[in-house]
Amino acid sequence: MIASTGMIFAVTGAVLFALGVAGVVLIDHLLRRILAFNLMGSGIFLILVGLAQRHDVPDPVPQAMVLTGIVVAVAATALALALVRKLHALSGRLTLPGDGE
Amino acid sequence: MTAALTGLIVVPLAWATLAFLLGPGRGAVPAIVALGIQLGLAVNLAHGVAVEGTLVHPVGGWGAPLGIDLAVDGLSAAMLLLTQAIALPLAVYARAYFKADDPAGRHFWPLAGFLIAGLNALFLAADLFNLYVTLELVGLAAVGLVAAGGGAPQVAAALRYLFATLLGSGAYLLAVALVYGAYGTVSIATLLPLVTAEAPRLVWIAGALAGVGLALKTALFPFHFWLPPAHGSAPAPVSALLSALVVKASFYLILRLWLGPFAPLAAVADWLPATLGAAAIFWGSWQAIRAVKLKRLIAYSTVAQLGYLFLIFPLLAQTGALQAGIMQVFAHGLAKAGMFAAAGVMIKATGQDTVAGLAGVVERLPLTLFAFGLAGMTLMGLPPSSGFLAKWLLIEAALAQGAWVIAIVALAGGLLAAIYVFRVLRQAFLLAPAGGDVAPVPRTLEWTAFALSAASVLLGLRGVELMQLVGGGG
Amino acid sequence: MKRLAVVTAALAFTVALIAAMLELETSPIDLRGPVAAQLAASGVDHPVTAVLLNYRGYDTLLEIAVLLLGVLVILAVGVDRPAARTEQPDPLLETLVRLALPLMVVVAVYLLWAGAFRPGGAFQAGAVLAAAAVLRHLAGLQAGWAAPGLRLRLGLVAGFVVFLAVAAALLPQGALLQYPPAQAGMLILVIEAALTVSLGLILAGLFLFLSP
Amino acid sequence: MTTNEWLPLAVLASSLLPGLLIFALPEDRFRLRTLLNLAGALAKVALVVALVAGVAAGERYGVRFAVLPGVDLAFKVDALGLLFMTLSTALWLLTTLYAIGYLEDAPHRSRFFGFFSLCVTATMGISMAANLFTFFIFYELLTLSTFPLVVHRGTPKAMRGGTIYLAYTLAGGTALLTGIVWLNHLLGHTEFADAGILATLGSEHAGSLKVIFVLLIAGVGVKAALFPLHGWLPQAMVAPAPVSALLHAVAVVKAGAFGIVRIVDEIYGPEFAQSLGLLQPLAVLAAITIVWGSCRALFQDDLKKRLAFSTVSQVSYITLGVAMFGPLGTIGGLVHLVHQGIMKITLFFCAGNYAETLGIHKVSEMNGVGRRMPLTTLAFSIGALGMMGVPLTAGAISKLWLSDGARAAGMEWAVWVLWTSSLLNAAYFLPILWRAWMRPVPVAWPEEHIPARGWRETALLLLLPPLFTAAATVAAGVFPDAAVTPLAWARLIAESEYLMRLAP
Repeated sequence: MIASTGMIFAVTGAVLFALGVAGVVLIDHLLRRILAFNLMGSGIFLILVGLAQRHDVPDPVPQAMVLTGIVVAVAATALALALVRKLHALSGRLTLPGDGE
Repeated sequence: MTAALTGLIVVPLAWATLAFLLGPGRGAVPAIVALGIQLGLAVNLAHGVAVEGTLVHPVGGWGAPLGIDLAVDGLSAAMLLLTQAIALPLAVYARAYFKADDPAGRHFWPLAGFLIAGLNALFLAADLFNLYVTLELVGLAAVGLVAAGGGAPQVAAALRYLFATLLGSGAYLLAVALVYGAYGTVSIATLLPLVTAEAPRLVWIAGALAGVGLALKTALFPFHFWLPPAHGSAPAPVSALLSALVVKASFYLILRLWLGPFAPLAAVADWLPATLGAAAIFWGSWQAIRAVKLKRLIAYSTVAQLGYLFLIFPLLAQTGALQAGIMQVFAHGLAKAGMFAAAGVMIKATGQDTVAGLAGVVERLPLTLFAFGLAGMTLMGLPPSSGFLAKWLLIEAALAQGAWVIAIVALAGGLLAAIYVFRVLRQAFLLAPAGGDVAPVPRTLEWTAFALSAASVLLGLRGVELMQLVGGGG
Repeated sequence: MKRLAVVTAALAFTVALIAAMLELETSPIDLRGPVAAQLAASGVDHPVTAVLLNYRGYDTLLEIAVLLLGVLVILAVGVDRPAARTEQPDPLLETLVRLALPLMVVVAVYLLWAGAFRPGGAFQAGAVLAAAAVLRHLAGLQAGWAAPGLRLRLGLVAGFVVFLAVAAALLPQGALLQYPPAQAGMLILVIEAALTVSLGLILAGLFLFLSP
Repeated sequence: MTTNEWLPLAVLASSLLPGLLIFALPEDRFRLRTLLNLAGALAKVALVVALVAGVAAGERYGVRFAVLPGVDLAFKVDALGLLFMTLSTALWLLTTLYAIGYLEDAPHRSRFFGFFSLCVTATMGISMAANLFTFFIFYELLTLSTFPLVVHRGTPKAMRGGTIYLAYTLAGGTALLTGIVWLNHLLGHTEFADAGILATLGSEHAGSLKVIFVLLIAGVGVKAALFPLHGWLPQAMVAPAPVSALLHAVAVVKAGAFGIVRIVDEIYGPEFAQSLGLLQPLAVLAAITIVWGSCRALFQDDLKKRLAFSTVSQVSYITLGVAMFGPLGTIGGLVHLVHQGIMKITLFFCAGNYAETLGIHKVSEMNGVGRRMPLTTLAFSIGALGMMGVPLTAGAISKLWLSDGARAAGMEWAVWVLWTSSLLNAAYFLPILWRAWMRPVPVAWPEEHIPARGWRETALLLLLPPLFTAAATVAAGVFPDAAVTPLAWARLIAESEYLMRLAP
């Protein structure tokens, strides 16, 4: 079971998720923080599909869920980018006030 | 009942879309009319649930676990009722609040529509993944409302809020993925018999992730950092919606999971939320006592008041603990909506968002100050108000369990609330500074603020029906 | 200090998570069976599409609302546009794009049609359409979008409105979005077609509303 | 709804509705506001008269609404409640008249009379509460509705007084709430009943019940200004005179004292409280308050402050009476509840008259005021003599019964406390009387607002109320055994609390 493709996806997803979360928490630069958020999302999607597929037969339900999740992530990313651009236009900064500096 | 249930989702989605189609700044009247209808639907649904019990609606006709079920029980019916009851007066308020050329109000109506649709969908959802989608709908709409048309501080606050809410829902989504991996389903009803105290470790991790993620979205101490800037900088109607309803949605979900699928696992951690809740009460109140800005003060008060909600977790075995939580959700929801609305009036009239700038408000805006005072009464838990009933039920449940600490925290929290509420009232009762004129404010604003605050007090005279709807015990 | 703590916590979490995943047994419920068993009644032949638009179509409905919300927030925030680019568009790129565009539209239509029985569907088709619009923009053939007029707004919401209307109209069948098996295929195709257009516009909008 | 159910609600409404209407009135609608005030006050008098007649004839009045499952908002009209209700109603009418005269040109009268009516409503609710839950609701409502009156002037000094008032009362309210919820948890209800409700509880709860008693008494003790919880009362004297008169001499402190009576007699029951050993400490506390308040009063030059400390002392007579085991002490305490109210309101009315007419706020400014304002000073003198317990005043009757009660309860020391207090009363009141009557008239008064016109030394509406209450003070002292005196009523109550009949 350990060697199944699904499990490899899931393990990779776990690593990506942790990387992404650490990035969102630690990185002050907003664009990179958004990238980290996407990394986190990708990790979750990999786990969702991978765990359900650990017997190597794909399950369509999590695949559909991932599609939904991706679309939500797209919307969130676009929204975040719009806010970052607005903040940059208004204040000239790409970090949040009070973060790092 | 089916029509009421589905209507609560379809109707707000429809008017949100309509408002978007009508174009910037339009859509207030359809929204208000539709919210009136929604309130009727929610009342109808609550009545139906009280008489006939839980109702399940299989979307698509498939039924869980293949399809998605919607379900309404006393708890969700109560939340739906509260949502519509607060949203309707706030919509009337917002219509008078946003001037035609206010950039913050240009997209208020579709955003608010999607927010309310998301809330209703969340309270009706009975499927963990579907809950995730509704969480995102609510979260992104809320961020949009905070950011809309604002300056740099507001946009920065919105971004901070966005990252917090995305991180929270990310953790929740991972929890859903793990649960699906372990059990092959995300339907709450299907999961209920499957999850036991001997669940695989992965499920424990999922429970922890969901708890942390949702606590982040509920701004439970120490995850409250995003709330004061966001709720403090948004326009008053938005702050009101956010403080009164949005944070309650993720709390509701915590409660739902805690009492539902994760109940066998929850027992090990029941003092953790209560401890954090107590910390939130003290920290939030302390910050509110020190706050310079009026809306900041109210926002920190929200942090403190949310703390009460988490005090119930160790007591859920007692009849009345859940009732105490729901009563507090209602009390804080109505009172905080009324308080932010009143603060909005005062800020509009005096032209400044500081506590110090309120001197003499009692002469110029007596009705608004009265509204603020009534809301404050509820927050302090003084009788006769719904906040008092919440405190009563909470203390009684705490005594029944011998959990003295919780009773003491609740009582101390009431006194701390009195300090920050009376800080504002005292300032308002001071003699007005000479020549300090106030700008005229539409009467609609004053009366809607008053109606919300008065409702929070009047509920304190008649809580029986609500309590029966929610039912007791865990 | 904070950095160290976060990295340590992330590492510990990853190890615990992986360990817990590895010891997982078979799940008590397997939806592959029901998905396949009901496929005939779902109106489509591809299981993922069946889940997306039928079994869990309600998720998808809300998800479109989330996307729409993304556009809305971008409009509400109000983007301060940087000055329009002054550089001349690359003629080679321009020609390439002109050639590619019809092809992309064809691909989109194919994906939409293919979604019923193999990987594909409205999202993929919409994404291709959006990519075409973005390419046009990058090639300098199309300006960024300003505040949308009524027509564009109609286009943006059309897919959602059709989806919502179908979902509500099916309520007399017994439940929201309960397709009668005989008409399921047709209804899903109608929804997908409308969604393709709107998703194309929304996804393009996420880019073009932000661009000069 | 039957008549017996809606009458208690009508009593509440007769001040609540005018209050709400008055809030909505513009500042310059003087006549309409006065009309509303008087209509409400008179309606309440009529209702109370009807209730007194009914209760005397054995009618039962009461109504209840469920607020939470198992917790009711409940009202009943019984003899004890009526005693307090009658006092408040009668004095509300007088104070309303007085306040109309007092605030003739003051700002924010709508706000003032609105909250004033709310206070009276709260007082009515306290007197009719049928359980501690309801009692607490109105008790806290009283706190909230008096705050705007205390800070009415909007000055920093008023704010300070208001803050201190809130700090004490809200903390007290918290203690009270804790006790009530605890009791409700042990017993399942908190209904008042003659001779108490706790005797059925097993002895294993004795410890808890003692703690609860402390919490409850601490809660109501704040408003009753029981030592060491009395600090707010002198500070709250920054309020306008009618507020001081009605609220801080009558409604607020009496609400506290009334609460002590209810808790001792109708929750614990005298027998049970005595068996737990709770009455003796309470009596000692009351005695300390009596002496301490009087000592502090000696050194106050500010007239209202001196009266305030006198109130601290005098209200504890009620507590002392209730804490003496046996019906005679209870009768003394209850009769003093009424008598002290009448006498003290007289004094506060007069203090207000001095301030409003001549700008006199201090004892040291009162030289010769008896010549300039003989009628007011006469009323003041009667009130002061009553406080000392001089025969043929109401105060003498109270002290007589209290002394009898002390002897009957075997508390000889309490008699000495009463004597000491009388001497101290004399020590701080007689110098005032001497100054007012004997010392020569000064060249100029501090600030003369209202000129004398013939026998009308000040505005008529300011003059009549104190004269009336002074007359009542004498009447209660001269005819203690008439049919419907406070004394007769107090005997009726004591008989029911001790479940026995007293010899006539």
